[in-house]
Amino acid sequence: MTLLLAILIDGLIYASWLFIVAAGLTLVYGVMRILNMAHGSFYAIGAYAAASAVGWYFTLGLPAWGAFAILLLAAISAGVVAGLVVERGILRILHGRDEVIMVLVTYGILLIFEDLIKLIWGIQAYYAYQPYGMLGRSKIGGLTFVNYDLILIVVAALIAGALWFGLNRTRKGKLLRAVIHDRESAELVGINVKRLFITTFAIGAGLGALAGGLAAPAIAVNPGLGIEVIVLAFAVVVTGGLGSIEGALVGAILIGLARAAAVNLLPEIELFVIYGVMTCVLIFRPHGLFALPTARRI
Amino acid sequence: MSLSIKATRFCKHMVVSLTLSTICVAVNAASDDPLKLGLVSFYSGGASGPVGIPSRNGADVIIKAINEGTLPGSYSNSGKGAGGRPVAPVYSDEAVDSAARVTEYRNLVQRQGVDAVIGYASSGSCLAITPVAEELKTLTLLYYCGSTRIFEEGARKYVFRTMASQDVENIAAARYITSLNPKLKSISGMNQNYAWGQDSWRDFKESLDQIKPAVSVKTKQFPKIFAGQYGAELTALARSGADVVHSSFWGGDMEALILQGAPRGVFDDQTLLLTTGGTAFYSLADQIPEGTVIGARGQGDMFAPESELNTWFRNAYKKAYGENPTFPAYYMAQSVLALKAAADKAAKAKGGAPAMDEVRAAMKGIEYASPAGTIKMARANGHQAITGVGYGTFTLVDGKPSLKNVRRYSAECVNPPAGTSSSDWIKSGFLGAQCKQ
Amino acid sequence: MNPILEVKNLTKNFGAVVAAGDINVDIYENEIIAVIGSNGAGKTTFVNMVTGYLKPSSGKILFEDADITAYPPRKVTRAGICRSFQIAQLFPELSVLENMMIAFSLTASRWPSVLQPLRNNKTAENSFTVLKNFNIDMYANDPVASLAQGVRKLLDIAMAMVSKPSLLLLDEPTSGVAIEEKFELMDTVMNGVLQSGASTMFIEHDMDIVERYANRVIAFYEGRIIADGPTAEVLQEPTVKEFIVGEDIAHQEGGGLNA
Amino acid sequence: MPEKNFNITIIAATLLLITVGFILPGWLTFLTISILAKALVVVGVAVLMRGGIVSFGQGLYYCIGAYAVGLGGKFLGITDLLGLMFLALVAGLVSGSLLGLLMKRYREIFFAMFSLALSMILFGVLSKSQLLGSTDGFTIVKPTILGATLSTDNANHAIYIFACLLSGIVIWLGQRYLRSPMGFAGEALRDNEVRVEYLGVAPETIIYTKYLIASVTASLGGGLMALTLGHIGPEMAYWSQSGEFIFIALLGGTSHIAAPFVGTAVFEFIRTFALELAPNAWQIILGVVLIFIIIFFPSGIWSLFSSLKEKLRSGESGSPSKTPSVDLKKGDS
Repeated sequence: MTLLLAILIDGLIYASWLFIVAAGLTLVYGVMRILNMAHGSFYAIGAYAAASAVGWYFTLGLPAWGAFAILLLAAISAGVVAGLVVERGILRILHGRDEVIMVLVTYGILLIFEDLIKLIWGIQAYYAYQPYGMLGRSKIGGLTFVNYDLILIVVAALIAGALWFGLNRTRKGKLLRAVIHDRESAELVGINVKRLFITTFAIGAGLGALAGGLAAPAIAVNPGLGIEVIVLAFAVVVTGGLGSIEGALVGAILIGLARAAAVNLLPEIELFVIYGVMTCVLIFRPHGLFALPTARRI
Repeated sequence: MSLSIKATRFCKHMVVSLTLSTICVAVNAASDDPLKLGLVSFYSGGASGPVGIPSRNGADVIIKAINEGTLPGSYSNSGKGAGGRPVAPVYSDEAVDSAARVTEYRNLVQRQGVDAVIGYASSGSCLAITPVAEELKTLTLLYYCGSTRIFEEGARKYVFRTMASQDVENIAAARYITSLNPKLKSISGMNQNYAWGQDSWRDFKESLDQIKPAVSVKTKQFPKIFAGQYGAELTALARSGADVVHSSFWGGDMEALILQGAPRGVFDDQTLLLTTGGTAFYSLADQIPEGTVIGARGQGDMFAPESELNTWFRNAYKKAYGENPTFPAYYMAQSVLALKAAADKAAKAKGGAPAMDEVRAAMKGIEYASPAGTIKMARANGHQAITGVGYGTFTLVDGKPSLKNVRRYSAECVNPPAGTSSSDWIKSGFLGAQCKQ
Repeated sequence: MNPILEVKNLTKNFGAVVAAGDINVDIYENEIIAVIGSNGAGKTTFVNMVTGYLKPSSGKILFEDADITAYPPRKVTRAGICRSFQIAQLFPELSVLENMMIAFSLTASRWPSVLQPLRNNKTAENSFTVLKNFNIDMYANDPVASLAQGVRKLLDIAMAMVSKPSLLLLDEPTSGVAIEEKFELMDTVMNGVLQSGASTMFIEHDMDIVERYANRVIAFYEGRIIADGPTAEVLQEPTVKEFIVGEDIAHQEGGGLNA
Repeated sequence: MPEKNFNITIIAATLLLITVGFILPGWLTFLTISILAKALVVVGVAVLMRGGIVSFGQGLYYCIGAYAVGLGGKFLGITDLLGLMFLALVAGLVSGSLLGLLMKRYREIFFAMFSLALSMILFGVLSKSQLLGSTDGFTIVKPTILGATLSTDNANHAIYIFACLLSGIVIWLGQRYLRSPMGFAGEALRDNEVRVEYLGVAPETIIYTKYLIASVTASLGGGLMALTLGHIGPEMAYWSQSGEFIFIALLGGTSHIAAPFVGTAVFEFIRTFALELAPNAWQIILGVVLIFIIIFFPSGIWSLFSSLKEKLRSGESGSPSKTPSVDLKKGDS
């Protein structure tokens, strides 16, 4: 029983983190058809911004809870700014190029950010651990969890809900969905696709940075952070179905639970369980679990 | 148009520099000719912060002092330079794939004409570089990597390692933990899923089997290196309820393990044993669980024995970089000093600037002073250093990190004797170990 | 005489939408059939099902007495049914001649040769012959991307003819072509097709073209066949006049997003 | 370019390279072998790219080839250069023909991601196998050549000559392939899969062929790299290695079978000097170069050569000739 509980809770916590990283990635892909490797950089930028801002905040001697606001604010705004720079500076020029070419363009951006981050923040690790322990811990079925992690599940659920609401219940969101389904027709009926692109990319980058910011309190923020996370996020969105928010959610949960199960039952296979899940899904559903409908060509 | 002109100019420049550097190789070392030294470590990627950059800083501090002749202690009368030659460093990043590492090594030696190479933090790099160094007949000092295979897979002529192999710290860990907790019944493992983590666990487990045969293993976790998220592993560790959790995590991963494990109280009733925990000693002082056992690969940093050289090194480093030298800095310093000591010894014997072959001969079996104590090149036919290892138990004293129950294991106590492979020695029950406390 | 193609109770549903419902058609040798119907009437869906691009929800397709219902497009092609496309399906980065030569060498074998050169005198000759038949040999070395719409259409059909089909399905051969060039284009197409002796079915919106070239007309309306018979008779039917002919005068050029 | 000219060029270039080998300094010999080895892998990547398919997991076969050589020496006792390379070839062929059955169904980003997953699984398996040295890998002894044990220098030189010959053969065969119906079918497939299908050929057949070619060249490249490095490890299958191959393929361009060789040489040049120029920030240089290439030279460096050739040709004849040329001169996008 505790075993099942452990797998469930650990799996969900891990899935929450994965989902927050993957949500922005899949959103950007859905709208812009860009599988953005630089998403890993946004994650790293968010983590660095959050860690340095939180560190600075605690030197001020203000009430500790304010650190959460600072953390979110720093991560998201850093991500959005970086996202805008990337979209305006590079991606816009290459609008409409082959999808795989765009992967490589963003790979180049990732490489550039890797070193830029080092030039900005240096190579020393940054820590922002105060918020992680501040919320205390809970005992569930004899197992101790940090409340911060449990709240991460709630945050992920909120993000999923907000994205669902935004896409399905707001005017802008409906426009976005129109673009996701058929970009050419959307352009024909006069939707300002360019503006939607930049909005989407900023939101995507903000989400990526938010994920980094939320992860920052539990890790040492070090160079190389972004590269490690991006392939994981790829696995999630490809498993779930590129461009699908539901897919990212289900993919994250599937991979999160599979990994937690592996760690608790058969630690030897942890290294390939994520790619194993992805491979199994792709064998049976070549376009992932929730594939976007493809437009008919003839 | 201007682009192509620039491109042509660039090419010309490259051709010229290629030719020049080829010529450089041909020129023989004169006495005031700088000793060109390749310095390789992780200057980018996840290992740059905890390992590569402190290493480079450590090298820079020592090289500056060598060239200015300001080294204290036993080096105080050794004059400027190494064997009379000023040392000129050339840096090269280790964070490339192994083909490129070998390419860059060859570039260093054959194109840039370095006289010796010091470097390599990853055992994979060391194993790949070793045969090439032998092939190119170039003095190469491995400063940090731990694999026991480097000297066990073949006799080396040009490759030295100024650091003890990684089995040593795990043997010492087993000794320390059993002396700390004589009633030890069960252990768990938390090691990164690559050669370093796997080998560390194996050596620790096998050593423990010799010292205390009935200890059971509750769970062995092997998360991916740089994974960063250890929630599930920590749950598994918490559920297993072992007495001790052995971990060879290093750098950011090790810190994340502390940051995630401590608030959950996983290490409240299990002792965390960090074989390379020293790098978190200052930065995460208020997060490291009380009672955590900390090692530092050899005797760097907080385990470094008091000496004039050590005090000087700490001050010089702190003055230059605004922080304490962590143990990678110590081990790089240790390696550069090996070169200095051997070159000086050879120069003294010759009465002039020695050739690199003479430096190499002098290095065999040398015993020299370093900020981390005296280093003896005692194993593998004088090519492999043996060093003592320190372990201690973490405690906060008035909010400041400190160590209690510190034990320093002498080199002869935890290093296999010359001619014996590490695994044979462990299986023999550490035959011939000399452990005076 | 036996029909070469028998379509029995063919149905295709997309969710709740019936794109094609209970279609029964027999096609005989030497027929030239026009398929008419407004946009979304199910004409292209029908062609797509016969050529294996879409799987029917139910029903059967027999070609020369073999059941080809579940065949993928390449097997349908090899069985002897070829088609052209509303939007010409070409290899835009290659030249016209290369397009033709690829068509020849791919139809020659299911495993195209790996080491023999594509360009050889025999293939080039064959390609030129077909290009001449369709009056586009002067474009042989032009890249496809530079061609006018009408030439693309002809090349598209010429490529379909390479495997010498016994049934040819042309999906709106004149769409996208200027109105004054339509007859010239159809003349060229029919000239090329008649030489091969294939039965031909073409989808067409222009009733003048239908009247001039078809000897039989099938009329689609909302996924069903509402009339099938000799050209003159069908075009005079009141339902056809009401639902299709009248409408199509208004929507002649609206074929871009046909279902 | 007529067939004959091409054959002569290839033979001449191979012989020239072999001759130059006698005067090259050691580091350049080694660098050339590793350029040739990597370029062999990139040839496969480029062949796939010409079919519109990008493999983000070509490191899989690079690693399989290397381990075939390593294990052949370690466990089967094969020491000869040719024997070991034959083993690499067989390993690539067998694994490629099996996995190809699976991969041929995928396109675009899914092909890229699936190939990445497969190579990462191999990386994981090798990282787990302590018998094979885990992530540290293991050392390979210098091979014997036709039964003769040579000194290290001579063995290196023999490998060099072998690498030149192998590259020459691969370029020759590759050019024949690209000019064959199957080769053109690849271009056709990238341009328009629907049409290919309606010409009666299964797109899967075309992709399978490309996949096989790519897995064989990659494992040959891996085998060659193993022999020259003397040490192999699982990181050869890591995704970033595959990313590098794609980078090089884009850099060189895919319009000519020899483009990957130029691309690899330029890449090594840039990487080496970036590393020397800025040991802390060389990734910025690589990233900028990558984006620069994609924006300004979408057909790779090779397009510089072909446009130059075009200019020379049109300068000679006064006007662009209208005769059907046998050369396939076109960019890739």
